[in-house]
Amino acid sequence: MNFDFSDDLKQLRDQSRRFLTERCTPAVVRRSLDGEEAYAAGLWREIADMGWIGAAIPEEFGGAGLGYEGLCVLAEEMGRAVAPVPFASSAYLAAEAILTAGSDAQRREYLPKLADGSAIGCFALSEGNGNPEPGTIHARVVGGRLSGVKWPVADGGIADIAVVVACDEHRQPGLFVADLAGVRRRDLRTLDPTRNQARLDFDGLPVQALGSGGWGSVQRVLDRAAILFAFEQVGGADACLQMAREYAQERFAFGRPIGSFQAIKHKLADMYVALELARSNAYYGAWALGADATDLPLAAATARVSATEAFHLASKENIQTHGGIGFTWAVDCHLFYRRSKQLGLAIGSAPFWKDRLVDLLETRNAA
Amino acid sequence: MNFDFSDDLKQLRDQSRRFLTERCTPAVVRRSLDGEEAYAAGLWREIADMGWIGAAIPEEFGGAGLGYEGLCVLAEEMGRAVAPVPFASSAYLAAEAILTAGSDAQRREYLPKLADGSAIGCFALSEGNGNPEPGTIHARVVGGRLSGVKWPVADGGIADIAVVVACDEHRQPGLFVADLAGVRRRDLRTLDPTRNQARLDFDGLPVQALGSGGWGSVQRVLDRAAILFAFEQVGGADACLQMAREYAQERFAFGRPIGSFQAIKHKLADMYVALELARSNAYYGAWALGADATDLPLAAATARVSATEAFHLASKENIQTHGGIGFTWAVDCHLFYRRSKQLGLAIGSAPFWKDRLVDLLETRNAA
Amino acid sequence: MDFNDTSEEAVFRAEARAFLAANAELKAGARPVLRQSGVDAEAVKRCRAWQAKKDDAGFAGLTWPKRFGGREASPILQVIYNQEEDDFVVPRGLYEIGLGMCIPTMMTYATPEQLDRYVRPALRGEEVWCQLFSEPAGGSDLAALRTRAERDGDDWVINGQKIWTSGAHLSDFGIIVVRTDPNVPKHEGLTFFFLDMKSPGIEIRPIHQMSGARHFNEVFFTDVRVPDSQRLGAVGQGWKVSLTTLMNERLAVGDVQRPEVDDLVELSRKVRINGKPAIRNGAVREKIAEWHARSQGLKFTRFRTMTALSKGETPGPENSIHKLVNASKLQDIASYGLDLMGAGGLVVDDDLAEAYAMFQAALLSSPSSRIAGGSDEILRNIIAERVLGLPSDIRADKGKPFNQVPTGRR
Amino acid sequence: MDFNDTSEEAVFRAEARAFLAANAELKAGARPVLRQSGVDAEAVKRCRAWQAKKDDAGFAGLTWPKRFGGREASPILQVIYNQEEDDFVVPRGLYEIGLGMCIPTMMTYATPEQLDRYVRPALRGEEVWCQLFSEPAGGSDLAALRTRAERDGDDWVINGQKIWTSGAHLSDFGIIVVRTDPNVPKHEGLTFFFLDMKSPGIEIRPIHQMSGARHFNEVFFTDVRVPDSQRLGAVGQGWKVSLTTLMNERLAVGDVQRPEVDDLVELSRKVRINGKPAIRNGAVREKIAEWHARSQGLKFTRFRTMTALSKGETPGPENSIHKLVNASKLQDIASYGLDLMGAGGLVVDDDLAEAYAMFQAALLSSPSSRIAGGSDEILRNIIAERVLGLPSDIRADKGKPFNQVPTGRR
Repeated sequence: MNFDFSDDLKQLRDQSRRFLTERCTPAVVRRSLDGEEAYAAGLWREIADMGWIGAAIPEEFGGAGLGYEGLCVLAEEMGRAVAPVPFASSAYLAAEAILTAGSDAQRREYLPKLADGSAIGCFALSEGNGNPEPGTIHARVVGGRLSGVKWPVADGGIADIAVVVACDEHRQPGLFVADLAGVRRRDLRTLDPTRNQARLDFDGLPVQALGSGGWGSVQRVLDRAAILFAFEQVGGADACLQMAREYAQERFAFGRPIGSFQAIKHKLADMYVALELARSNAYYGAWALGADATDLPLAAATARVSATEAFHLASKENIQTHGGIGFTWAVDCHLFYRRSKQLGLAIGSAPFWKDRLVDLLETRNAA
Repeated sequence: MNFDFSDDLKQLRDQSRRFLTERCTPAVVRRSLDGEEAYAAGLWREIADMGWIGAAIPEEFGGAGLGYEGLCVLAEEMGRAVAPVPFASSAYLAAEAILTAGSDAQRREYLPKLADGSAIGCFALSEGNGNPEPGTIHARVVGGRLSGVKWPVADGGIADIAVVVACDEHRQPGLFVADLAGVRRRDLRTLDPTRNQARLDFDGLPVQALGSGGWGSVQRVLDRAAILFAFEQVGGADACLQMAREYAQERFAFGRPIGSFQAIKHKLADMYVALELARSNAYYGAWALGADATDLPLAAATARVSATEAFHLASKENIQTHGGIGFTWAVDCHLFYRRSKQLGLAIGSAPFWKDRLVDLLETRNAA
Repeated sequence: MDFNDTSEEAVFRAEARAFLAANAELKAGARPVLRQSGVDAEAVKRCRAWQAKKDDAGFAGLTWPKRFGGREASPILQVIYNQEEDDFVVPRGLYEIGLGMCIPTMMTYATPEQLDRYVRPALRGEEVWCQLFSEPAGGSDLAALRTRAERDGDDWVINGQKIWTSGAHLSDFGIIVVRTDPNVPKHEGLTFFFLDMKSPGIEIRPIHQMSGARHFNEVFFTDVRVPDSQRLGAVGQGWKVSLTTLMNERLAVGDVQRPEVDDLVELSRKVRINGKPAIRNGAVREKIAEWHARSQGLKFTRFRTMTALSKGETPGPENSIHKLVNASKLQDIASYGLDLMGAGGLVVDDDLAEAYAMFQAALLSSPSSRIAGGSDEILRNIIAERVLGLPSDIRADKGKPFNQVPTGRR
Repeated sequence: MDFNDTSEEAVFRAEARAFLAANAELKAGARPVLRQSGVDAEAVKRCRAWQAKKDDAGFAGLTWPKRFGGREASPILQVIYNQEEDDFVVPRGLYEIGLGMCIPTMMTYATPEQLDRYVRPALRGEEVWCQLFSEPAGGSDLAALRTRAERDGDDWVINGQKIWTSGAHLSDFGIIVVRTDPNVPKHEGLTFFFLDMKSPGIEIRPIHQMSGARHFNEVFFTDVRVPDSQRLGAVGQGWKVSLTTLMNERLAVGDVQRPEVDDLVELSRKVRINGKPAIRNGAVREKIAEWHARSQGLKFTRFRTMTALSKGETPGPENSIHKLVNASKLQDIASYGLDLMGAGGLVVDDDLAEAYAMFQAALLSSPSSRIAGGSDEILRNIIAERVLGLPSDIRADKGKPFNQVPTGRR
């Protein structure tokens, strides 16, 4: 038993953290925030060249073959840097869906492009409000052609390839893959402008089915992605705690650092506790992902629930610790607060994962 | 509009507080805690003589005719004093049930005895675990005779008269009244030994129906009682806050009063906030009770939810503020902690009233 | 205890209702007014016209002295008016600080001549006032302000910077507290003035908030001259005067911010969980119940305060409870509402967002509610010390000359 | 990262399992052991027999040096043993303080001869140890202790009172920290000893807790003589020695206290809401999910600590997280479980109460969990200051001679 990342992966973590600190500065994030670019294309190119996007894609499909733990390490750093790139959409969702549900031919067709960043992937699931449930899927594929409306689709405005959740001719929801060339898209205004979100209107787009796994294959993609999202959320929460900690040490009120007041101390202690619990649950998820463990779904739901709570708490209480300047546009606190909600609502929000967690717990206890 | 008690009622409050401070000391409460007496019979006699039990019973039925606001004022003081007497069972439940649902003859038969304390009333609702719902009632009256098992029944071991919730011959639950002479009873061990709780085994006891209001008449009793319970809970919460406040001023650590630390200050501020919200909701309930307002049920649920939360918080954080001695038998903190749970579980616990609150909110908004 | 109107109250309520019905649009069905962005020139015009109308009808200064156009009415009538006004869409946000904080401070400290000059135009909405207290280095430690004023003949000369000044760019006058002696402990070296916001040397820059709003400003002072006749209270007594202002702040009725519990109820009927309306889900119901109990508790707490006021009692620090409870509740309701929407909750586009995007707007504006006008932490301190009488924290700056108190890097 | 056993670990796990299966009853189906009441003579016998058995089989001091009968095994093996033992009903509670805190402190400070004398009997369970730190006036301010020791020839003479001493009445030896110089600041005037609990002048009185339990004692010292040779560390260095003990306390694995989340799951299947099992209710599910996530988070946090330990790292103050999270969780689960039972939840009679009345027992015992061994508030301070590096609070007693520090009326 060994419950820590290997030295190689710790080195990857340190390297990626250094790289992102240097290249993914707040100024870069703010270019997307202010609408100057839909995503940090230059940064994306560099990330692709380092093999990060394909970290968990086997080498035979053009990936780096670092395994899932490597991807988890990178996800945490993406969260820490509030990176304005389609990493989650391409790597955790589109590539994973094709890898887990696609045929060998589909893998060969799509994964190399996703891995080297020459194509951006997205995962078109939502059709407006509501969490991921089979009954919410009205998009439909008839005769190999997809019709329906998907929104919001993360990175839908910049993606080349979409994995789409739609119903087949028997009204059973499942996974499909398509090139997005020519699809009508509209960028959406959202809480977190540092990540592209779009509405996609499909009107007879030719698509291929990704396997025949039905809703099970959709849920499998969501479960696996939940662990990677959890790492990204842990990274964001950690960054917030560090920001709050530094500010509390340097800002004085009543002649003393505000971090010497118990109100601030205990707030930060609570952020720390939530973060550590989330981190530990994410670690177990990383192992389950790498080992394809039978309790991966429960591990994923647990990691997701903890991580969403930790990032939400850390991002809002980081603002509170900063006081007045914390809610200005100029200070970076709100970048994390926005990202926290974006990550928390993607692939199902907290109530959805809590309900699923108990479903899985009931199944396990019944076994 | 006037949202405060009248000067007369404030005087009643001050008098009853002084009386209970003197006669219902912790030593008196501890006689019941330690099992030396099932309830404080001497105190009960005095309370009866002052007309408190019948405060809201009209004079024509032997009451004091002080109105419901008077009973609310007294309820708060009973909570503050953790009084070990069957006040809630007799005054808020049995007498109220008979008054609201009974015939004139039944009122004349039972209310004077309850009002002058010569008979103790109880309300036999629960049949084991679960909250008050029609489906939980299995006790049954056939041919005017009651069979079934009720537990726990607050003050069931010391009561002379019971109002019983049971199904009629058509399996519709409703209210019945009976003399308890000869009924098989067993005192129960509970979380709060300062209030008698018993199991009653009915095996053909002759009973009279109290009206024909069905479950509606049961719920009406619960709604009205919820407001009175809320006052008792507010009184208990207030006492806890005062205890914590005094201790925090007098106890030193690290060379200063513990009340000068923000951890303690903010804890007490949170207790205060919960208490004030509960008190204000209880006040509205008092008005609704006196005016028999149409939104009494919603006012009752709201007051009950707030008051249960406030007393639970105040009683547990009072222990925490006291530190080590707070969890000893010798210090009085646990009297309130026990009573808080007793009051919180009686007549339906927090989840029950929250659910009912939303039912009523939905009905109101639909109107 | 009586929730029904007395006959006098009923007459007044009918009068207020009639005035509102004749002059404003009912809220029901209207798009909610979110206090998102700054007040623009159009909005100023609307506010001004509405305030004049209110004044004409005698509803502007209900509880104020008759000599200033008030009615000297019981605070209960103010509650009744507010209850009625709450059903209508009325333009707001321009006069609250002036009428709620600045003018009441003037009434306590200004000369009769000054009151004759300034009170009526303020009440009529012809002149706008702002309040210049906070500074970048101060934050929760309000009295640690550094903007200084030095005596020069009959004038004082002000240099320094204020921050978080609502409506500075729209204001004609302001009240300000400044340091006139840095060599004594912080509370003792302050003095209070009112000044003309068009004075030379004042520069105003709006602050861009994370919500996108620009309510607040930074105000820079460079050799701004204020006549000594505009001093309020004695030299060195500025803190005492500030406390008058702040006490009035606590009494000011904050708008109920949307989304409220009823908005969540409505949302819960529309969005679905496991194929059923969310309001059928136990977790959703529990949260609705808890927030409803809190909202009602605050509402009736305010009624208790108003009853006390109408008996001549002075409202105290216990009024800190309102902002403390409301701000977090707003943030929590906003966040939870978005959770119920799922991924769709991210979207703020007008044609797609649920409920006019009010949940999203509140997510971004509520962090400022938990800080501006006294942070959650300061409000808990106030309750603990001033309501419950707990001993104050150990003060590192106690008795120290202001210029010798340690300061940090930020 | 690997959750599977290595082959060495698998062999060890099988060995541990075989030992336990041969010597203890499986928990599944057995009545849960609630640590309600004090350990009686029967229980002492069972504890002693079990400890000897464990020692015979080499499972008592897994990570301890071989010279004391240990295996010098990796902390991971300890985790594995604990995992396996957790499935069985084993008698516990008598040796945890001695083996977890007292003997490790002895190992750092006692002479080799003393270790030869005391370690083996402790490990075998033949001698019981207790820890005498807390005092009535101290509370969270542990170092503010007043029990004094004065030098008299080769002995020290101890007078004063300790409190919250678990198992004092069953103990053969104890470790104690006392004040040897009240004229210097509080941390500087302390000295540390071990002593014979049967020494003349020691009086032990059990403390009756609100839960009914009598785990803890008050211990009174009247002219109790302790030889200087039983001093651990230098005179005046008692605080430093105490910190060694307390660091070991943080590492001690607290029993998982029942009810745990799975108990709530089981309860939720039995009790009904609106005619359906409570576990179908969204509010119940949400709470189960949140508590499950917290329980698992703690479990895996401990695995991370054990991994660090097995790499030779020293466990630090971050281990305060366990008790902080667990104690409130226990109280909340207990309270919520009772809410689900409704009025029936009041009853603790054996034949009527649900789930062996463990929810009721936890309601009454959890308040002490949130206080004993470091209150919630102190644990948050430790995390803030020692893990996150935030500056310490202003210390009113800093640098003051102990006998000049202000004290209150309680």
